[in-house]
Amino acid sequence: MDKTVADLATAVAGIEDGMTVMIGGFGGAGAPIELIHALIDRYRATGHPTDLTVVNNNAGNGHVGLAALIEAGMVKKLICSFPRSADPVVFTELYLAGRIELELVPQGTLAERIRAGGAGIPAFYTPTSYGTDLAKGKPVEEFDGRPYVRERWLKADAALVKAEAADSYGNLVYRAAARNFNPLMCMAAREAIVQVSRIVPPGGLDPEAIVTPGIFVQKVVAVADPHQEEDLNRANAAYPLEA
Amino acid sequence: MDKTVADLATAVAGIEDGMTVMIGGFGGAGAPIELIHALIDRYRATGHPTDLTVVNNNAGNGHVGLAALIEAGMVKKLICSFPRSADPVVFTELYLAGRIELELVPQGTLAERIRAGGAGIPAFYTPTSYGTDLAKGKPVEEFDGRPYVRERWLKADAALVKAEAADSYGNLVYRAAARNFNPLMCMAAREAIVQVSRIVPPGGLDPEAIVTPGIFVQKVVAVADPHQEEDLNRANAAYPLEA
Amino acid sequence: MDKLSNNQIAWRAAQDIADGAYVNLGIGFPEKVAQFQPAGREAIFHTENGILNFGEAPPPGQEDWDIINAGKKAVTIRPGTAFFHHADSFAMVRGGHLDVAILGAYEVAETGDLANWSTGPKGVPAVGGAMDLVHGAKRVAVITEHVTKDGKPKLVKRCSLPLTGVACVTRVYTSLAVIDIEGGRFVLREKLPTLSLEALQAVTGAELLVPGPVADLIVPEV
Amino acid sequence: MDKLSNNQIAWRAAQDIADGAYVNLGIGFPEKVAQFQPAGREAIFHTENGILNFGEAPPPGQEDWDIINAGKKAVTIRPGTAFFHHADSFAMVRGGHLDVAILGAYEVAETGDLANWSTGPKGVPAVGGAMDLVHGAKRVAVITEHVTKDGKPKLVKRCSLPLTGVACVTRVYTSLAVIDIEGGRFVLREKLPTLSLEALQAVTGAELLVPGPVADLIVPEV
Repeated sequence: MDKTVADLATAVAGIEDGMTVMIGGFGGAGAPIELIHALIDRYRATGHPTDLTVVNNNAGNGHVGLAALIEAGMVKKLICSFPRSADPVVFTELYLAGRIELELVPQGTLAERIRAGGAGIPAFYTPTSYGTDLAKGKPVEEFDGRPYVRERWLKADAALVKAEAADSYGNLVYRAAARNFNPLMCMAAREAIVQVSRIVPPGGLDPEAIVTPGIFVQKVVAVADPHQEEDLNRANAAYPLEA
Repeated sequence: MDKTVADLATAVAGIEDGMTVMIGGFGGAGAPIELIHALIDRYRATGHPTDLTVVNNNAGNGHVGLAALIEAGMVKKLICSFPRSADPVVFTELYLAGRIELELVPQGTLAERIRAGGAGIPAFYTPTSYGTDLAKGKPVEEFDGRPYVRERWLKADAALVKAEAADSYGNLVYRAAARNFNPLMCMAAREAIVQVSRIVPPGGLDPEAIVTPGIFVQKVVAVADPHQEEDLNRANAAYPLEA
Repeated sequence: MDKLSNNQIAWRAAQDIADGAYVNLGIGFPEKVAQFQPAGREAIFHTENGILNFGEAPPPGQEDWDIINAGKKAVTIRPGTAFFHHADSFAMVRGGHLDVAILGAYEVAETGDLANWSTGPKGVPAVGGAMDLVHGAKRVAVITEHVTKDGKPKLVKRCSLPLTGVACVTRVYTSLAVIDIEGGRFVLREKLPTLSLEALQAVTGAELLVPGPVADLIVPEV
Repeated sequence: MDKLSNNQIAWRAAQDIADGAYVNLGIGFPEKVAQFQPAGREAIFHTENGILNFGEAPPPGQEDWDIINAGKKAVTIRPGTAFFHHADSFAMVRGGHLDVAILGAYEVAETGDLANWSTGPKGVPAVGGAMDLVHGAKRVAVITEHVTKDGKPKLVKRCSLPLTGVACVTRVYTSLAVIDIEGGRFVLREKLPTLSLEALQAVTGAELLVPGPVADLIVPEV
């Protein structure tokens, strides 16, 4: 039982045209930059995968990571809560040109829909968005005299996730607020693909402190010294990165 | 900001007649024996609280802890998944005599209803119990061609919880499978009352390993060397315990 | 009539668990399956009360009562164990993350309906995690005696006892046979070599389809 | 017309935060409130992206970009900080566990409706956590200029911009006044002492009720 794979290319090999791919991170924190770049590499070499539906809190920043994935033309639709950033030019231009679809979801509803997808809950009610444009067309029901909006689960074919450390069973721990959506996306994806700074042997993680139990993880790849999106953008980097 | 209280009597002082009280634990693991016994002490001294609705996975075992609470006549209704045990005589006799109500809930649905109560989700759909006696009277709806049962959140006035350690902010860590329902009940109760083996100063818990953030906790009391229900029952103990 | 022992039924069920599979074993009889995992194949066991990748029972006297399984029996941790709360645990169950759940049964219907939680209205009802486990696992299998102590079929056309779940069981390992449930019908896959199809049908409460070869159900003494 | 500075509005809002309160500050202007927490009263700040009890911004150059707030600005941890994932974070929000959420506004209606996420159909829409934060916190307060840059009322009878939430705001701290929302009406509690009620009403888009005494809104230079 060993979920580690040799390299980034192998890790993302199962992602195909038209798939729904969840990508962890909140802005740059917890963004699996190297996995995203490996997917772009494959697209540049083979023309695939394309027509992806991507689920992320944001829409990328600058010209690396998710922004680079969008810029490469691989993304058909984005499901997110906040497609703005310090430098959102890539998404903004495509969106205003009508060349990328957007499903805007309140952040807490996005998190809960993903968690529901992972937990086998096909629908749930939330007070969030009641009476707003984002509730249009959704069933509304009163409970205890208060109105709630019904929301559906969100699942994915694959998730690209960044964690701090894994054991070979795929048990994961994260780093600070880089946790964010990552544990939820592991739950909701058929194939959770995780980049970690280090892989430890079984027993190398405190069983009390594991955030994502290995049952939610399918592939783990080591990226010893991952890029931080914020640093890349402050350096005005664009993918492919200069050596 | 210090949520610690001086003693067990103070910890349970806010629980009143007719309240809904969640009690953590799965069998004896994670059962807050000392908090339960403190509640029984108050009842023996004052005749209150009584007519309680208790939420627990089980119905107690032997004559200590939850079983002793039931035996004292303080419980009007039990919401649980599995009211059987090695020695369930207390609940069984009252139930068969029609002197205690039972709401039987599948274990995963019980957990999810409590989590929903804590997360502000008034209702959700689950495949569990569809087509069975336990789904009778509940709304059913199809999603993606599969039928699901709608379940409501579960909230409580108070929760009695056992954890391993707390800081003064009420951040909690647990011990092994004594975790079980405890973190969920902290979320779903207006007042989460927690007994811990040790209280550490702020910073004494690893922020990455905290299972229950302090926002879900209202009172913390130290019980340095708590009883384990299994040990008490193997010794045929009954509450009040012999000195 | 020749029949398999409980250990032998458990052994047979264990042979179908793939390397790396996540497995939940119902409390009681199904717990035996863990003992017979084939060499070289690692199963990772899940217990509803919040442990993944637990190990076997500790020696008597060395129990830690905070490390128990769903049947409240003491187990042990291993390198790679993870703890989690009940909502996460049932997210694993309901969310389809388990590869196999192996459960006991009072009755299994040809429709895949399972009755294993209640023998009727008397006594104290108790369901535990049974109704959750029948949903979500990629494969829900049952291990059971082929007939009741009174000799009545446990594999039936429609369950007479309160249901645990509808159309959830896909394979049944009995003391006499291995039977799949496909399209709402029992499909015979293996039977004891000493047993005729007619004799097996006679103790089965619904028609056994035989669309393909029936293998001999041969199990070592265990 | 005299008016409070943004810092002064934030200062006034901070005075109503009780010792031990759990507080979420919206991104941008509301973040200022943290600077003015009264001495001797500890507020515990929550950020949607998974930190409870974070501290102030680190010195420039010492940022850890894994320790950020919802506005993606670097913050710091303190003794007692906890990290958690987004579903747990919004369980805190939606589940009613926050004592106060303090948000910015484009418009607030006398009904308590809030519009603070969209200025209309052009550009890229972005909502973030705004629609979640208006539900669940025990008290949802708004801090805002009393009028727009063009001098139009931001406190209105009905919002003209897309709503963030319905009947959610209970108190508004503006550059001119402190106004509660009760029973679907604006109730004046405090106003700048130099400002007449008539002058305040003239820049307010719905009737101000004055059922009790109106205190002077006096704020230090901060």
